[in-house]
Amino acid sequence: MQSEYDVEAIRRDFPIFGRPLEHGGRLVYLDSGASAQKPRVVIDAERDCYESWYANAYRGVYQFGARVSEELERTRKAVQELIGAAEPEEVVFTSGTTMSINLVAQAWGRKFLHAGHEILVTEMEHHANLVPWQRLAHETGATLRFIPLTSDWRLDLDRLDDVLTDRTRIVAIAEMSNVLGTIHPVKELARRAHEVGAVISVDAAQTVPHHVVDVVRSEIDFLAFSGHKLYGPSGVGVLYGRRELLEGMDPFLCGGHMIERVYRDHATWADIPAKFEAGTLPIVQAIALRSAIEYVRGIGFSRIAAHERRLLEHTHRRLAEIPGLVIYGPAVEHKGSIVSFTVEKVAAEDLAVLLDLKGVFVRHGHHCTMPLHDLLGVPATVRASFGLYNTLEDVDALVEGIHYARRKLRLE
Amino acid sequence: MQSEYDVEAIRRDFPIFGRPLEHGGRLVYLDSGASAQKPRVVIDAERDCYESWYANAYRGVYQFGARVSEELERTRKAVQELIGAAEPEEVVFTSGTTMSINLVAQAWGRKFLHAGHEILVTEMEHHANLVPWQRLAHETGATLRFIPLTSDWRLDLDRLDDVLTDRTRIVAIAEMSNVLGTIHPVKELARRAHEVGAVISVDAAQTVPHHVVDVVRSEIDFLAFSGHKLYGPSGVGVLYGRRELLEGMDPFLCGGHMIERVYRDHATWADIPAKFEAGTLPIVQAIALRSAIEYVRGIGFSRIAAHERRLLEHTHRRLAEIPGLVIYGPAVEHKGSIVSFTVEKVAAEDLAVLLDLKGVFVRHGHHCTMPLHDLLGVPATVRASFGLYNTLEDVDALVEGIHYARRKLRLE
Amino acid sequence: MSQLQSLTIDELVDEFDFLGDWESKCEYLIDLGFDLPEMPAEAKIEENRVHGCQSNVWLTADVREGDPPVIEIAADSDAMIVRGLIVVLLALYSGRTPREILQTDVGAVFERLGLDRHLSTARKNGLMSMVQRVRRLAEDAL
Amino acid sequence: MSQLQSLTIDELVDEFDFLGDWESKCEYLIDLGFDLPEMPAEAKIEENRVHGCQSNVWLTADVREGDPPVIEIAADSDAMIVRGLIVVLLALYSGRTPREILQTDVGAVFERLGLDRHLSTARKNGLMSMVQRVRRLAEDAL
Ligand SMILES: Cc1ncc(COP(=O)(O)O)c(C=O)c1O
Ligand SMILES: Cc1ncc(COP(=O)(O)O)c(C=O)c1O
Repeated sequence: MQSEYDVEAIRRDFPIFGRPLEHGGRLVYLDSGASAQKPRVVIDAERDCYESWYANAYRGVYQFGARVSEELERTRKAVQELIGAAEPEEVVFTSGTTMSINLVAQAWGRKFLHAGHEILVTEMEHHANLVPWQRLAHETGATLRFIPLTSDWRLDLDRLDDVLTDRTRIVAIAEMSNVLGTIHPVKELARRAHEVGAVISVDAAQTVPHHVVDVVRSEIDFLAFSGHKLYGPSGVGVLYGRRELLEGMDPFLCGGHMIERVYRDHATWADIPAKFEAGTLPIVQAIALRSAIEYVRGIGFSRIAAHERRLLEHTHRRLAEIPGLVIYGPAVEHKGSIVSFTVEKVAAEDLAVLLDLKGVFVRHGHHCTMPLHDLLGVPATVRASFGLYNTLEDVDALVEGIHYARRKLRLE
Repeated sequence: MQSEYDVEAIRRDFPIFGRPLEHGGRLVYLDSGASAQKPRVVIDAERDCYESWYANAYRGVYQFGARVSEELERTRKAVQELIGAAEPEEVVFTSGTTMSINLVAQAWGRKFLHAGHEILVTEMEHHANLVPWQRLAHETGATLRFIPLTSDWRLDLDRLDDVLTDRTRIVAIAEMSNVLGTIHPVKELARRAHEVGAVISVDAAQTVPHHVVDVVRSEIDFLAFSGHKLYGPSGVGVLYGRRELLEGMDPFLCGGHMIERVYRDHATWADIPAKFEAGTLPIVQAIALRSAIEYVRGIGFSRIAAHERRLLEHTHRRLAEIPGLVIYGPAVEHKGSIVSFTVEKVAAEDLAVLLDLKGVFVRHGHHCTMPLHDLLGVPATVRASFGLYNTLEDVDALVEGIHYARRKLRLE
Repeated sequence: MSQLQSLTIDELVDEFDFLGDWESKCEYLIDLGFDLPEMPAEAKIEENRVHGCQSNVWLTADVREGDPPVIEIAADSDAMIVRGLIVVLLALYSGRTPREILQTDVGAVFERLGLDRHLSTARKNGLMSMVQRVRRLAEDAL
Repeated sequence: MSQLQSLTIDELVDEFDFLGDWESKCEYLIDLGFDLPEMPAEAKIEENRVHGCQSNVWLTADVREGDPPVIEIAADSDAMIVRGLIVVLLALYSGRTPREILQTDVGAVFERLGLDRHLSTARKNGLMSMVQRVRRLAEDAL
């Protein structure tokens, strides 16, 4: 029994939607794919820690120190439950998706990859899930290969065997494209990867805010995401790794807490997850991340997904009105709530600037996917991405804004 | 003309000192060396950003995005001024000191160090400034060497030439020891390092909260510190590097923003500092770090240093009353406001637990300096470290607490 | 073009003062952009590309001999608002002597125009890339 | 030692209930610690070290033959509060059969004692290292 999705009530949980814009008007925030706004519970969780029981973690026996350590471990458990991991120790706190992926590439990849091995990615990866693998390939002599795409911007699984072979050591893929919105079947990819003895590393930066993720059921080996896209604080992220893999890896950052014993000229490593958590963590941010997780789960992923699906359908329908507008990506049923497009004779930058004048905040550019934009054949797109607080009126404001831009650019 | 140092007024700037402890009593926070408490201006800066103009940085042209980017650049300038750097581009945001040092070790060290080269450190380094160099030595074949120490825990500069030779490529040293409090003459070390063609990397985690740092005047090549020890948020840190060095280095993390152009199988790098700032930064934390810097500079380092010197002298004087208490480190005039000690027949853990009962928060253990504790010949010490908000009464409470612990342990 | 060429910075400052808010200024920049003649396709080559901009920008500068010689600038972009900013730059720089160009404080002008507060860091960097290129050409022509 | 050995968990629970706040409990743990006999120096060897504790902890366990055999535990630490916790563990485990040991839910006991809320994660990890070692010895003796 699900109650109505009361988006206005949800918006009231986010202080930023209660503030008027500088020049008046309503905030139409369509850049949640870059970073999401924060509900009051998250902002308050940070403040509460700073004002009442702040200390460093894992270091002091005194009350505040103990409290901070315990709150961190509670977040670790909350993340474990969020992503369906088997144990909390498989959850590593990092500074974000980018660091999580670099950690896998360096601490796993440099140890286990050699010339002749292959790394399988796609051409629609965010630079965070491409450049670290490019570098790893250069460092190890391994080869980077790309999963063929269909003409509607999905993976061409019929041709997967061409590139997924017994030379493949790792499949590294974003579950959801941050430009096209395409959602890939990671469970099937995981199965196929394991069949050839490869591991799968999933960039879930765009997935975790929108869908249920279950690493055990989907047999995912590594999974990375950022707190700030999940309505949590900036500065904190997560790497999930299967225990066996994490235990077999070298550390990434070296320093305090990640050691068991340090001698003058060498050191031995702590157990996971400490082995990967050198130095002072983003303590307060990690703690407040739990509030974000609880907030999102409190609303419920199925309701969020249904709401965002409505937004997405409305967007596709209404954008179709606009002459010369091209949406990049597959049909609505194969994608998440991201819409990237161009408008004929309108530079992406002009459109973004003119939309901003109307309080409609979208992103333009290559969205950290230059190779994808090379494929699309355009230097830049405009992207509208949705969060659980967006409304159908937001979409209408976007459409109105595009008409305004076209008028100013003398196209209407 | 300096006004009185009104420590009670300063304490009122920190919300946490206005809260009673769970079981009543006054908070005696003596663990600022691990992490400092936060003034209201810092907490409010974070909240203001989240509530009024939050967005991702360097990505959107819309008002919030532009504001966030500008605020970040203002912090970069504030850091530049704080440490006396020549240009803001020499300031790189990281997740903390640990990451900053790992960045230097990996992005500079792996490129420029070879077998036969030497890395010069001390035996009193924090693991964050030791283990990364140990690993670099293993990876490159370089050798780790140690600056000889005097019997009163200072550098034995008369014997520096024994270890600082034309094989030395880098001198990596914490300006202030996080256990002994020893302050090292980094300006002289820099000069000597440069004479043999080496660079100097300074771990300023413990320095920046207490003293003026001037990288240009001291001719420091790399400098690392953490926001959370400087009364700023957790999750953000800084690496300073001389332009020429940063430009010559490889990137550390790969991903968004650190690139100029990404092709399918390789990429070219952005200019500094972007080259080292892959992915979403700890945006809000970096912005609030500026408030911390302004707060500390508003009080003034000379006044802070004078106040902390009074605290330190009072502590040394009063701890001398306690039978069997041994302070590790040099005389007061050679150290900063950190006091590590043991009490005969009192385990460090017991002392920390019993002090906690009296609301006195200290740290015990090896403080991430195991090789130093091997030298000291004790498994653990208790450490009291001071911040600008501590009072002489805090020191007295510590002394009372130690007496209480000795009574409970049947030593008085 | 001739009409554009005759726009002076003082006229632009007056106009921007009159317009007031950012929205009007922005719309005016776009209108200015429409008046900028397109660069011929053969000039839009990699060599003339200005890097560091969010959109494509091309810029050429020629020295018109004379005593003293002056520098003629042409530039183009696929973004109309950038074309508007190019018009401002042309008013500042085009037809000036190298020495005049090097003495111009472009930051102060953008402040007078009230544009500095509204241009994002990225945009400012893009503008500065154009300015750098013009200044470098002026130095070479000294 | 004999007096200690006779302390039961129920008696400890009663005592801790009576004491109320953490300060009193903590002081009582220290008093308990004073009653724990020291381990002979020759037993304080690396082999008997329990890792994962913040202080040094040593623990030995011997199987006393009988029907069924029971396990005798000895342990020591340089921290008095840890010695107090060792007394609690001994009350739980020492002189018990391997099966009894494996059936004991130590977490529940620490909750009944009201200690769980006051022991830091690090301390709990240290305790659990001791518990793990006892349980492993019990499994071997099954
Ligand atoms: C001297 C020194 N270096 C490095 C560090 C590590 O700093 P962080 O944990 O913030 O990375 C610390 C703090 O613990 C320190 O005291
Ligand atoms: C698919 C994808 N991967 C990785 C990232 C990088 O995340 P972050 O910048 O938080 O490290 C992003 C966000 O920009 C993303 O959309």
